[in-house]
Amino acid sequence: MIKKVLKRILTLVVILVILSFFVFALMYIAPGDPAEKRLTSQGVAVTKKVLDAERERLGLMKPFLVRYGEWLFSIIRGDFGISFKDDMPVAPKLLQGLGRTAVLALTSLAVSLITSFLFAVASVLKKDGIADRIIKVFSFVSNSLPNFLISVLLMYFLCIKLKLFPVIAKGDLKGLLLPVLSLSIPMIGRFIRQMRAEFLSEMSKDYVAGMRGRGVKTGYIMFNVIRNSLGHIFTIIALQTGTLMGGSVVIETIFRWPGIGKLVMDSITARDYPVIMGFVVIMGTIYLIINQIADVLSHRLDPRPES
Amino acid sequence: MDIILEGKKLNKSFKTGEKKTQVLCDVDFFLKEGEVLGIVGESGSGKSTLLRVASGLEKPDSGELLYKGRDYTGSSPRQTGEFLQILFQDAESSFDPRMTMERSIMEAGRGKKDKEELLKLVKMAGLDEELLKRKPGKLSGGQCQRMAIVRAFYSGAEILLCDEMTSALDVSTQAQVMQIMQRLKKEGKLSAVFVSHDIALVSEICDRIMVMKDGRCVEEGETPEVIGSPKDDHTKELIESARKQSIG
Amino acid sequence: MKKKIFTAVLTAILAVSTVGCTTSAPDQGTTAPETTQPAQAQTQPEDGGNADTSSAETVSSEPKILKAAASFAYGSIDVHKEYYGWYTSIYGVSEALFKMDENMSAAPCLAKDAVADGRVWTITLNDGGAFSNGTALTADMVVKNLDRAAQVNERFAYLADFDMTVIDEKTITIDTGDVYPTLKNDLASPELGMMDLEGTTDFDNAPVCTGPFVIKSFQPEGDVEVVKNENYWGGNVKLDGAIFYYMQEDDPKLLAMQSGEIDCYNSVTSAALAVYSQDPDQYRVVSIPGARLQFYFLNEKTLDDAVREAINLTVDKDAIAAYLSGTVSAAVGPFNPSAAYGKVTVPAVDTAKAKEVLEADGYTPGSDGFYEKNGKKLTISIKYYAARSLDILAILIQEQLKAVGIDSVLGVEEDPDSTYLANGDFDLGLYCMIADKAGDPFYFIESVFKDGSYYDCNGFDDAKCEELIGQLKNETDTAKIASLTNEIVQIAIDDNAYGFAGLFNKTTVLRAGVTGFAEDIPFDFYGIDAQTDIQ
Amino acid sequence: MKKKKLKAKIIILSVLALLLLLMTCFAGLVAKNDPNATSAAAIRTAPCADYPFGTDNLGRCVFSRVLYGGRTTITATFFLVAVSFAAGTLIGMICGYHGGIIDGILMRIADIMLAFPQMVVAIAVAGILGGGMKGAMIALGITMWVSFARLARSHTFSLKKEAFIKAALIAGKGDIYIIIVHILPNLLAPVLTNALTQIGTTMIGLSGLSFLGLGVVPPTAEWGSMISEGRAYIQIAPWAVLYPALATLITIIIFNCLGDAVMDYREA
Amino acid sequence: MVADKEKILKISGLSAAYEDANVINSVSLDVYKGEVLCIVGESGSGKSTLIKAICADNSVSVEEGSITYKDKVVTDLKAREVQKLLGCEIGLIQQNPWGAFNPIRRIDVQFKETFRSHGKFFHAERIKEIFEVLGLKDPDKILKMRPYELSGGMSQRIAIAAAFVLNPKLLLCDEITSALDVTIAMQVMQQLMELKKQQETTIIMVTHNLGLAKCIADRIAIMYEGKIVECAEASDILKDPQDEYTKRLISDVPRLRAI
Repeated sequence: MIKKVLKRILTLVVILVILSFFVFALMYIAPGDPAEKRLTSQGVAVTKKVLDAERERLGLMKPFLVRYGEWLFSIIRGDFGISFKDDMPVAPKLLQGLGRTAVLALTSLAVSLITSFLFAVASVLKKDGIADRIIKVFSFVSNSLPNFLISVLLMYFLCIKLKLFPVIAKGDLKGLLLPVLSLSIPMIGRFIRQMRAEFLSEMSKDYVAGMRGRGVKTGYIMFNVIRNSLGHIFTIIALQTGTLMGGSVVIETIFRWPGIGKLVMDSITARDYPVIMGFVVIMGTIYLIINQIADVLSHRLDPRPES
Repeated sequence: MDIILEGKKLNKSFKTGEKKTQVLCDVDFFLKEGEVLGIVGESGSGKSTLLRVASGLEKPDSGELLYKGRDYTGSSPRQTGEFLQILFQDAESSFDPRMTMERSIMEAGRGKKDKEELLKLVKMAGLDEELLKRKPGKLSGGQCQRMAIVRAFYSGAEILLCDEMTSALDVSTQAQVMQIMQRLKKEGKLSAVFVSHDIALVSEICDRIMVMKDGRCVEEGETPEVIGSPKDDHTKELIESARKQSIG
Repeated sequence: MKKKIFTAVLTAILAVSTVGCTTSAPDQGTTAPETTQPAQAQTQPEDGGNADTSSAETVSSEPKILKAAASFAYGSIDVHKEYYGWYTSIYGVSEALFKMDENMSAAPCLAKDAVADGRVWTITLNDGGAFSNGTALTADMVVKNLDRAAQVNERFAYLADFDMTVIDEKTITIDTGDVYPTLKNDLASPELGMMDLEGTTDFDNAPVCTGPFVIKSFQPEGDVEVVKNENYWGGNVKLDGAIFYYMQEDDPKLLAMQSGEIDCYNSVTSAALAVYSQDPDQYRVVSIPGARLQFYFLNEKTLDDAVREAINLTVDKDAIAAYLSGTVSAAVGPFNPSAAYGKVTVPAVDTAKAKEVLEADGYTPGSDGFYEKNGKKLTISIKYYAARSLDILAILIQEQLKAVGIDSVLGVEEDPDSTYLANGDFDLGLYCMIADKAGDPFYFIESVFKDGSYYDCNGFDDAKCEELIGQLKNETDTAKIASLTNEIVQIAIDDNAYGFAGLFNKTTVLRAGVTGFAEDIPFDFYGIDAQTDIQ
Repeated sequence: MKKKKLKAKIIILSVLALLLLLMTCFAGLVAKNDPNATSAAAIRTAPCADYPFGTDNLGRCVFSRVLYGGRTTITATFFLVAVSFAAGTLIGMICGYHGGIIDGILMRIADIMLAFPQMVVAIAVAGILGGGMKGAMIALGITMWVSFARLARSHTFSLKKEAFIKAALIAGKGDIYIIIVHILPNLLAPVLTNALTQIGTTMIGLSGLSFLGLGVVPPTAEWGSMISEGRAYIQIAPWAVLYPALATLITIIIFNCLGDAVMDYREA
Repeated sequence: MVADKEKILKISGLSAAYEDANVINSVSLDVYKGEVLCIVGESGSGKSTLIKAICADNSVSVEEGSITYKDKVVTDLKAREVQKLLGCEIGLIQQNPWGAFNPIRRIDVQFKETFRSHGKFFHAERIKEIFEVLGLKDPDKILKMRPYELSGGMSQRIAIAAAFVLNPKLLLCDEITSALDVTIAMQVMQQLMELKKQQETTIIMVTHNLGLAKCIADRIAIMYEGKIVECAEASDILKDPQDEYTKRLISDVPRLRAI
C-alpha cells in the first residue's frame, strides 16, 4: 500500500514541476513586467532610468532559466519568496487568501450539495412529474447566466429593493450569504443534473427490482441507491472543489471577499510572478490531493474491483 | 484424418489486484480434420479461456500451439485468422451495431468481394437475402448466430471455434442452428471445437468430448465411451444431472 | 440504519434554517419608502452605533463618521514608499510641506513658503507644525524625511543629489546643483509626507504623521478606519472619524451609495452618474477637469503628414466627451485650459478640409468609399488597452474616421507600455496618463516630447522643440515657464504628432450634507481633511 | 410510444436550434440598423419602433447587435466545441484503446491542463497573439478537450471488450482501422451529446472572459461582452443587458434540452 | 383431484404491455394452493412479463382483465398496499443471483431492512434455519459478508432465503437457475422444494428449460407469443402433448445419447 502512495506522490511532484515550468514560461512570454506595472500603477509617467533600476532590483534581467531555477530551488525549500508588487512575503498572502476562499468555497459547496441532493432525490422519486420538469428547467436556467450578472442582480434586488442584506459585507455570516448564493446557483444546476443521472442509472439496476419484490419500503430503497451512487458523486464533487478552491475572481471582486482568486487576478495584471507561481503550486497540490482523496473514498465506498 | 490443431501443456493465469488465479494448468488438446471436438465444463472450468488462447486472442503463459504441425503459439489474431474463426455466445454483439450484415461479412473476407459465394452461404444457412441489408439490432439472436456462421465460412477458415454459441438461444432456435452444423459436419466441411456447459447438446454433435474442471482436463475420449462409461466423478455428476433433466 | 437517516434530515433542516433565519432576520434599517428624505443609513448593531447620517439631525449625540469607498488599497501605509503616500493623504493621515490647491499651485501647509534664488531654495516651516504624538516638526526631521524618501522610492531618488542644510529650527536650504524650477511643486507630492521617524515603530501599519486623522484600524489591501487626531496642529477637526471601504468594482459602489452604506467616493462612472442625476437632492455630483489625460500618438514613421493632419481634423473631441456623459471634458492641449501653461490652439474639426488634404496628397476614394493611394487602401491600425474608457474612444474614433472615408482596424493589448509603445507597432496608439503631476508641465513634456524619452515612440523630433525644452528645464519664472510650455505644445500640435482627446474629470459624488472630500481639487491624492463635514 | 414522443421532441428542438443559427447567420436581412453605428442622440433609448431592443450606452441598436453578436458567439462557440471534441475524442480513443504508458502520460497531461489557471493562459495568449477571441478561445479550449477525452476514453474501454472488436482482430484488421471504423462510430452518439451540453458552458466562459477584458475586440458584437458592458447600466438601461442575456439563456436551454432528449432517446 | 383445491391466484383474461409492446394477450390461469406450476416458454413469449404483472410492477401496463390474489385484486392496488403485499404474501426471486441484494452492503443489514419494512424485528434464528435447509454452512460468517463476494450459487440461495424469510404464501421464481451451472441448479432446486414442503408455499416457476420443469412441476403451462397454448399435469403434457408448438418444443430439446 505504501508503494502505491509513494508512487502517487511522485507523479504529483512531477506534474507540479511541469505545470510550474509551463506557467513560468507563459508569464515570461506575456508582455509587460512587474517593475513597469508597479511604477505606472497610478498612471504617472516614469523615466527609463528609474524603470531599469527597479528591474535590476527585482532581478528581472537574469536569463529565464536562471530565474526559473532560482524559483524552483527556493520553492523546494518551502520559501515562496517576496512579492514583486509590494515586497511583502508571498506565503502569508496566499495562505490568507486561500483561507478566505476556502470559507466561501466550502460553504457554497455544502449549500449546493444539500439543496441539489434534496432536489435530485425529489425529481428521481417523481420521475417525469411536474416537480421533475421544474427542477430540470431550473437546472438549465441556473447554469446559463454568467455569475457576474447573477451577482449584480442578487445584490440589486436583495440589498437595494428588499434591503435584506448590506452591500458591504462585514465578514460575518450575513455577509457570507450573498456571495455563497451567487456561487451556489450555477453549481446547484450542474449538481442536480449529475446526481439525477447517477441516481437514475442506479435505480435501473436489478437489485432495486429485487428489493421492491420483497416489499422493502421506498425509503430504504432510496438509501441504498444513494449509498451506491456516492462513489461517482465524490468524483464529481472533487472536480468541482478543485475549481472552487481556485477562487472565483468575479464573486470575490464584486462582493469584496478578498480570496485567492482575486489575489491571483491582481497579481496577474501586476505580473507578480512569485505570487502566481505560488498559487500554481498550491492549487496544483490541492487539486491533485482532492482527486486522490476522491479515488480512495470512492474505492472505499464501492470495493468491487474495476469490473 | 490427421491432426490439424493441437495444444500442448498450455498454462494461463490472470492477476486481479494482488492475487493470481491459475485458469489453465498443463492442458493438452488435439483436433483432427473434419472432426468436432466437444469441451464440456462448468463456469470457471477454463473452457472458454482455452478457446481464446487457441484462437490467438490471448497469449498462454507457457505451452505450445500447433496448426498442421506448424507452431503458432505467439502469433497475433491477424495471423491465426487465416485458418480459424471464432463464434461467440452473444451473436448480436459479434457484429458492429452500426454496420450492415453484408459489410461486416465482407470485412472478414480479407478483401474478397464475392457476392455469389455470399448468397450461396446465406441460402445454406437458411436465411433470407434481405437480412444482409439490415443492421444486427434488427435481427433475432438465432439469425445473428447463423450470419456468424456465414461469416466464418466466407472468410475461408478451416477451423471453427464455438464458444457457447447456442447457450443464449432458445431451444427451438438452438435446434435450427445445430441442424446447420450437423449438415456441414456431414458434408465434411466442418472441423470445430465446440465449447458448452450442456453435455446433452455436446453429445449430439461432437465426435470426441473433453471434460474440464478447475483448469484441468479430467477426462477425454470418444463420445460413446465418455457418455456410456464415464471414468471421472465430475463427468459422472454432469451426466447424472443431464439424465435427470432429459425428456427421454 | 435509523441513525443515518436521522442525521441526514437534521443537517438538511440546519442548512435550511441558517438560510431562512438570516433572510428573515429582523431588518434593523427602517425600510422607509423611497421618499425624498435621504435614505436611512443601514445601522448595523454590531457596528457599535455609527452616526445616523440623516440631515434632519442637528445636534448629533453619536460620533460623526464619514464612510467612503476607495478604488485602491495597498499592503502598507509607509508614506514614502510606492504610491502609499497618496492613500495616507486621502485618509487625512499624512501631510506634505505644501498642498496643491484648486488652481494647481502649491499652497503652504507644513511649510510657510519656499523661495528660489538661482540654484538655492530656502524653505521656512509653519510654526506650530507637530506630529499626532505631540512632538514638534523640526527642520532636521524634514531633511531626514526627504533623505528617507529618496532612499526608499525610486521615483524620488533624484532628491539624494540635492544638498540640504538645516539653518535653524524652522528653515532649510536646498542646493539643487543646476536650476530646478519645480521643487516647490515636488515638495507637495504626497510621497514626501512628513513622518516622525523616531516616534514611528511600524512604518507599514502605523506611521505617526501630522494629519488631522490617525489610523484606528488598517487591513492590508482592505478597509481602513481613521479617527480624529485630538492634538492636530492645524486646529479643530470637524469629523470624528472615517471608514474607507476598499471597493474595486463600480457596481457595488453605486449600490452601496443607494443603500446608504457609504457617503461619498470619486472617479464616478458615467453609468453611476446617470443614476445619481435622477436624484439631485439626495446626491451631489461635482465634476471638475482633472489631470489624467486621454490622448493618442500618431506614428510619424508610418503615416505621412497629410494623413495625420486629416485624422486630427476628423476626430471630434466634443462628440466623444458627449458619449462619456460627464466623466471627460474635451481637451485642447495636454494641460488644463484654466492653467497658464494650458493656453494652446487646435484647428477646429473640419471633415471637408480633411478630405481635401487627403486628396491633395494623392489619395482617391476607392469603390468601397475608403481612400486608397496607388492601389493600396489606407487602413489605420488603432491600438488601445481596455482601461479608462479607451475602448470607447477607439470605437468612436473608428466611427468618425469611417465617416470621412478612412478605414481602420482596432487592436487591443493587455499591456501597452511593453507592446505598441515599445515597438512602435501602431498608426494611432491610444494612451491615458497623468499629464500634470503637481502643477508643473515640465514632467509631461520631458517624458513625451523630449527626444529619446520613455514615451517618444511616434518619431516626433523637432530641433526647435528640443531647444525650447532645454530652456524650460532651467526656467524658474512661472510666466516664462507657461509661455515656453505653450510654444512647445503648439509645435507638437501643428506637427500632428499627437491628438489630445480629453481630460478625465475628477467626478465625486457626495450624499447631501457631506462637504469637503477634495471634490474641487483636480488631483487624485486628496480626500478628507480637517474641514470635511457631514451636516 | 415513448420513443416516438422523444423523436418528435428531438426534431422540434433541432428545428429551433437551426432557426437560431439561421437567424444569426442572416442577421443582415432581419436587422435594419448597422450593429456598430453609434449615435450620440440615441444613447440608452428605451425599446421603441426603430430600436426594437433599445440602444446601449453608445447609442448602438441592441437588436442588431444581438443578431450579429449571435453570429460571433455561436460561430466561436461551435468552432471551440468542435475543435475540443475532435482533439479530445482522438486522444481519448488512443488512450482507451492502447492503455499502458500512453494512457498514463496523456491522462496526466489532462490533469495538468485541468489544474491550469485559465486566467494565466488567457493573459499570456492575449499578450502574444494580441487580445481578442483567439486568446479567449485558447484559454477555454485548454480545459474543454479534457472532458471529451475522458468520456471517449471510458467508452473506448467498454467498447474494446465487445465481441465485434475481437471478430475484427481475427479478420486481420489493424488498430487504426478498428479505431476509426468500429470504435469511432459507436462513440459519436454519447460524445456528441456531451458536446451539446458543453455549448452552454463555453458561452458562459466567453462572457466571463469578456468581463475581465479578455474577450472579443470591440466593436464586434458578442453576447458575452454585451452582457459585461451592459451590466454597469442595469439600473438605467436594463434592456442593454436583458436581451443578450435572454439570447444566451434561450440558446443554452435549446441545446441542453436537445442534448438531454438525444441522451434519453439513445437510452430508451 | 384438482377441482376441490382452494384457488390462491386467479388470472382472468389478462392483456398487458411491457415497454410499448403488448406482450400478453388474454391469458387466463388459475393457481391452486400448495401446487408447483411451471410456465415454460421461450424468450419473448411473455412469461417474465406475466410474473411482473402478478407482483404489480409499474413497468407493466395492464390493458384488460385482472389478477386476483386470495381476495385482493392485485391490478387495482395502490403502491402502499402492493408494498405490504410483496414479501409477506407474494415472494419474488429473479434470474440474476446478485439481483436480490445491494451488492456492496452487508447481507444482515439488508435482511434487517426487509424485516423492518414489514414491521417485524430482525429474526436471526429464522434466517439461520432457512440457511440450514439451503445447505449454507457457517451462516454467521455469510451474514457479515457482502453479496459481490459470493459465488452465483451462494447468492441465489441467499436470495431464496430472503424470499422465504417472511414466509410468503405464493412464491414467483423467474428463471432462477438459468444463470447457474447444471449441477448447482439441481441442488438449489431440491433445497427450494424442501423449504416449499415446510412452509406449504405455492410456487410459480418460470423457465425455458422443459427438463427442469419435468423434475419439479405438478402442472406445466406452455406459453407462446403471449398466449397459454397448453396447460396440464406435468406427466401428461410430456407423454402426449396436444398443441403443435409443445410437440416441437419437446422434440427440440437435446437428448443425452451416445452416437
